[in-house]
Amino acid sequence: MAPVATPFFFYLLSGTMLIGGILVITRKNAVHSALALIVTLLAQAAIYLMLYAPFVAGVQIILYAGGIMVLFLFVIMLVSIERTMKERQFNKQWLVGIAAAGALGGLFMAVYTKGKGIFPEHALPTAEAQNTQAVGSLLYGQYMFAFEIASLLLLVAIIGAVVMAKKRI
Amino acid sequence: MTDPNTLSPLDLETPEKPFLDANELVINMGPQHPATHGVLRVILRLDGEKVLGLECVIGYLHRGVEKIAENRTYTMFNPYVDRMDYVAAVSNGLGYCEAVEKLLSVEAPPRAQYIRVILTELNRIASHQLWLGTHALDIGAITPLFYTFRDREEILKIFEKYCGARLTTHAFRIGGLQYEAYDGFEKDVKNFLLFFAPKIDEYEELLTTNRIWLERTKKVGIISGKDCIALGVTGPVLRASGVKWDIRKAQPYANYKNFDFEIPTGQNGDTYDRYLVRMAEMRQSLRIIQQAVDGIPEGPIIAKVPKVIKPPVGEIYHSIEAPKGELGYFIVSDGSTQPYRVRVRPPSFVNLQALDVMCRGQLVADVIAVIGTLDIVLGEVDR
Amino acid sequence: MHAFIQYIQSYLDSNQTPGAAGNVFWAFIYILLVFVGLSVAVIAMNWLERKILAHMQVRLGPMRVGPHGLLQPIADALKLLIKEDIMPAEADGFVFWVAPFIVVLAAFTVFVVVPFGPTHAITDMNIGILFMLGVSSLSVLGIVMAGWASNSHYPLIGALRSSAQMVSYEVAMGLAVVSAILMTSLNEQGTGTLSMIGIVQAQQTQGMWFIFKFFPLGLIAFFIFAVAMIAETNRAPFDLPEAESELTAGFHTEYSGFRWSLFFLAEYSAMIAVSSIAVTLWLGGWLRPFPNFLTGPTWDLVFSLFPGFTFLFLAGMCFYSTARMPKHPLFRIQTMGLAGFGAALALIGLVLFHPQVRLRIEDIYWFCAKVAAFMYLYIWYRGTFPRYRFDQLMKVGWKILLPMGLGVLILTATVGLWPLIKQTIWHP
Amino acid sequence: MDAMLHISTLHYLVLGAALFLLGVIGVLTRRNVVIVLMSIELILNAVNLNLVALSRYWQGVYGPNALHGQVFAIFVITDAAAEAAVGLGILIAFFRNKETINVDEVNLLKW
Repeated sequence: MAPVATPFFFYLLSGTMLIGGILVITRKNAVHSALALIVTLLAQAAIYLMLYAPFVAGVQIILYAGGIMVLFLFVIMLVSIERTMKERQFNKQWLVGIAAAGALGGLFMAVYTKGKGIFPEHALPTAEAQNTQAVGSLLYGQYMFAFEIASLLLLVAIIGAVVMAKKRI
Repeated sequence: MTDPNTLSPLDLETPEKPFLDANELVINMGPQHPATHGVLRVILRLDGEKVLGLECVIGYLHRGVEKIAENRTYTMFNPYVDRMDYVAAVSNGLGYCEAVEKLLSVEAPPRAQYIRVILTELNRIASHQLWLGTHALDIGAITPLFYTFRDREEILKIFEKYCGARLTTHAFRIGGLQYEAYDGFEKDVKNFLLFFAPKIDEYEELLTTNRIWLERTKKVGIISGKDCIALGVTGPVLRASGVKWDIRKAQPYANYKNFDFEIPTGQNGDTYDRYLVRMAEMRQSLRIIQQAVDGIPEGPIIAKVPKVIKPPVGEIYHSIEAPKGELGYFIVSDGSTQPYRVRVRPPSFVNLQALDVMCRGQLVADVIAVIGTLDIVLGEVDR
Repeated sequence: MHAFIQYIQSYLDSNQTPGAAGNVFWAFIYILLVFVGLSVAVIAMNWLERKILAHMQVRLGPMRVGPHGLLQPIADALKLLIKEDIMPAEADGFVFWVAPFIVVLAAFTVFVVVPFGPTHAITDMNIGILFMLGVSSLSVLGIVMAGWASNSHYPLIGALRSSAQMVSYEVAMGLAVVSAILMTSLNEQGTGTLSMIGIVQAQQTQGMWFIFKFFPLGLIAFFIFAVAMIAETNRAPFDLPEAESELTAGFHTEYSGFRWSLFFLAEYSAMIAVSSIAVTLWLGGWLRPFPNFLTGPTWDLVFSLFPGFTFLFLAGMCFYSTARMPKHPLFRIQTMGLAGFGAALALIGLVLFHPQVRLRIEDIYWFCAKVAAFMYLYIWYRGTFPRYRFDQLMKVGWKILLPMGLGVLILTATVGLWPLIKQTIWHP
Repeated sequence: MDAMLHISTLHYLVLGAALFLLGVIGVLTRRNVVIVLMSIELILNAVNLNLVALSRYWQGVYGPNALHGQVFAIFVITDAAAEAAVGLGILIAFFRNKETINVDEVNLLKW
């Protein structure tokens, strides 16, 4: 399957992602932020598809957009946001924060302009038919131990979340 | 009841500290709500879905029935009682007529009493059918509603043939009956008995052993017999809590002592037991009707009652077992043609008191089930 | 021009889905067909649900608009479209506006990968089933937003219930799906597939619908999915989010008119979507019954005649009803309409007997017939069951379906690998 | 112009860096804990984008099965789920005690 209009979709999706990201950090209303983040995540899933990583894209949609964001929305509804919306949105050290981020951005720019030639282009395989199977054999083969540790992490997270959110233990 | 506008649901005592204090919900269920059976308003205080307490606000259907009675003659007031519990109008009429008869010291002739029993028991079945349909609908089962309405129609047809009205029948007169039973009345009733016995099985097939129905009704809205007596709760609700109290047996009226029937009782006092008790009551009503229709005596249908009813000075309290519980009439006569005071003890109103006790600590969905199981009629609560 | 026609024709000769062939024109046509088909199905479903439910409940259902109420859904749709669009004053305008569209988009997008036949799908994705589950789970977002944006208690409770319910049942649903996907890997290469078409083809090569595979494991997994999918679509007996007697209408209490109809549309297309997942995973998708027992040209012919006979049967029912219509002049137009409808159905049925059409339509017919059976089940449940309470619903999801799903998954893996396990244990 | 029309690995890396910066700004400047957590999700997503893009790059070098970056991205998503669950749990506990969700009011080690 030949890719269709790659640059167009890349710029469309990255534009969506960046606008979404800006909205996430600027909106007063947390629900609007969450909405913007969902758009960003979905655009990113599409970018994964462009990178021939359909399984990661699927996981992104199911876990991020369908799971984590629902959790976020749930919590936003539980805590009342009316009061928070009327208050100051940015903390006192926002100037320092932006300066630090700007410095980091400058560093990135320097690195990327200097290291532009470090990724020579290769003829990229376009086959994605076996992507899921390949990811699966890596996950359950080479990365078996990491996979088990991830499941342990999730177990710890479940217990932690329950302990934190429970009234009395 | 205090002024509803000054009523704060937050005044209710809190059983325990809620999960998220700031997000404790106060919900107004009703007066426009599909499951409050009319215009009952319930102020719910919720912790998530758990009910911390509730307060009933009533009076949205108040028509001043008792006050109207003071400005009408005894005969003129008779149709008004039908409008209280409009799904069991015959029972209301029976209670009123018997109370006035007691005041007048007359007794309806046996034939009238037999026909009264038949009609009252038919009406009890109709009332329970309506209860079953709406109760099941509240819990989510749509279909029983239509089945019960289909079968209730047969009862209403008999009423219509007998007195011309289907709902607010005004079937009885003080001293007996106004109309002789029409030709074929007995046949119609017998046909109904044959028709209806298998229908109860049909309802039970849909619900009694249904897993979801069991989960929704068992251990929901439990009330103990002691609490019932303390709150004055009567009728099937009381009997489901294990108290064998039925005025038809305890203080027999209208010839009920001549009929052989049982008082179905439950043990747990939960919604499921109340369901079973009412289903059993329908079967018992069928038994009573069978005996009554087999033994209708010949004779007059109305006792000798003067044209203008002027009871002697005095007061009387007479209660009957309406489908929903004890329906009592307290009538004070000053010797004139109009009662000095009529006070109705409506079963729905008294039973509604138990709602708070039954709902504490349950979930929102259970409130619906409990309102349904109490079988209240707002016309009777507010009068 | 000629090149364009060739471009169009080149697809007809190929044996691929338009997505796989990269043919934008046919992909567009397929999308249009699926969209129109889905809308028609939702309208038909609306009418059928009301009629079937009515007949279960000893009543007639819609009878006035058109013969036997056939035009009722259209009348309803018109009414909803021209109804005033009310937005609560304190609602969050943008979120309130966008929520129904998210739900509808999520419900419609999943049909991109639904395989109506080996080539009759818009596209075939490598991650087909993952995509379907993922995108259909996005509708939760729309529901939560709708409930929150209405700024009212009943919708909020409805939305919270709904999101908790859908997220919980997705877990059990996913486990059931995984156990079906494990079954696809029982071939020489030992690699399974997530592609919807691949799953059906695996059932074809293994000669068995997955519902009967490793009996009763496939059946249990199917049962778990069948329960979870009812909960996912918020239908009776799991319709708590919209429990009418408790929460008036749940998350869409404040919606009216066109926006409400979007939720309605989304609900029914989601029902069709999850049913198609179930059909694809366990009931052999587009495969006709007994593809391996009743083989040979005779049986092929017999089964390919089914679509035509179905339509002729429906037409016959229409004619029977026409004959039973009242003979009063007032009913003349209705009688003629019903007869015309029957004639149209009969015409379609006759067209479906044409060999060219017959062979192309057969896969779609069997797929739709299986989905239709699920739709009937949905209606049947609604007519039979009371509603679960919220905590009971959660109990069913987490304490019954989830352990069952895990158990089935482990057992399926064990049974599937049994030859290997036996080899390692007894013949090391 | 040619660089604009040909999408190379570097394009994805720059996009990832931009998202990362947005996330950093969000974390450093916002008061609302929910939005801070969302910004952390943005950062994790930027990382994921880099991982997947570089995985694509190495596919060109080592063949189509060099998917280690994608596998790592899946681990990161898992981690994000765990982080969101615990973070929001802490948020709920915090909100229950202080009735605020502003991060600069979390200035006590115990209460």
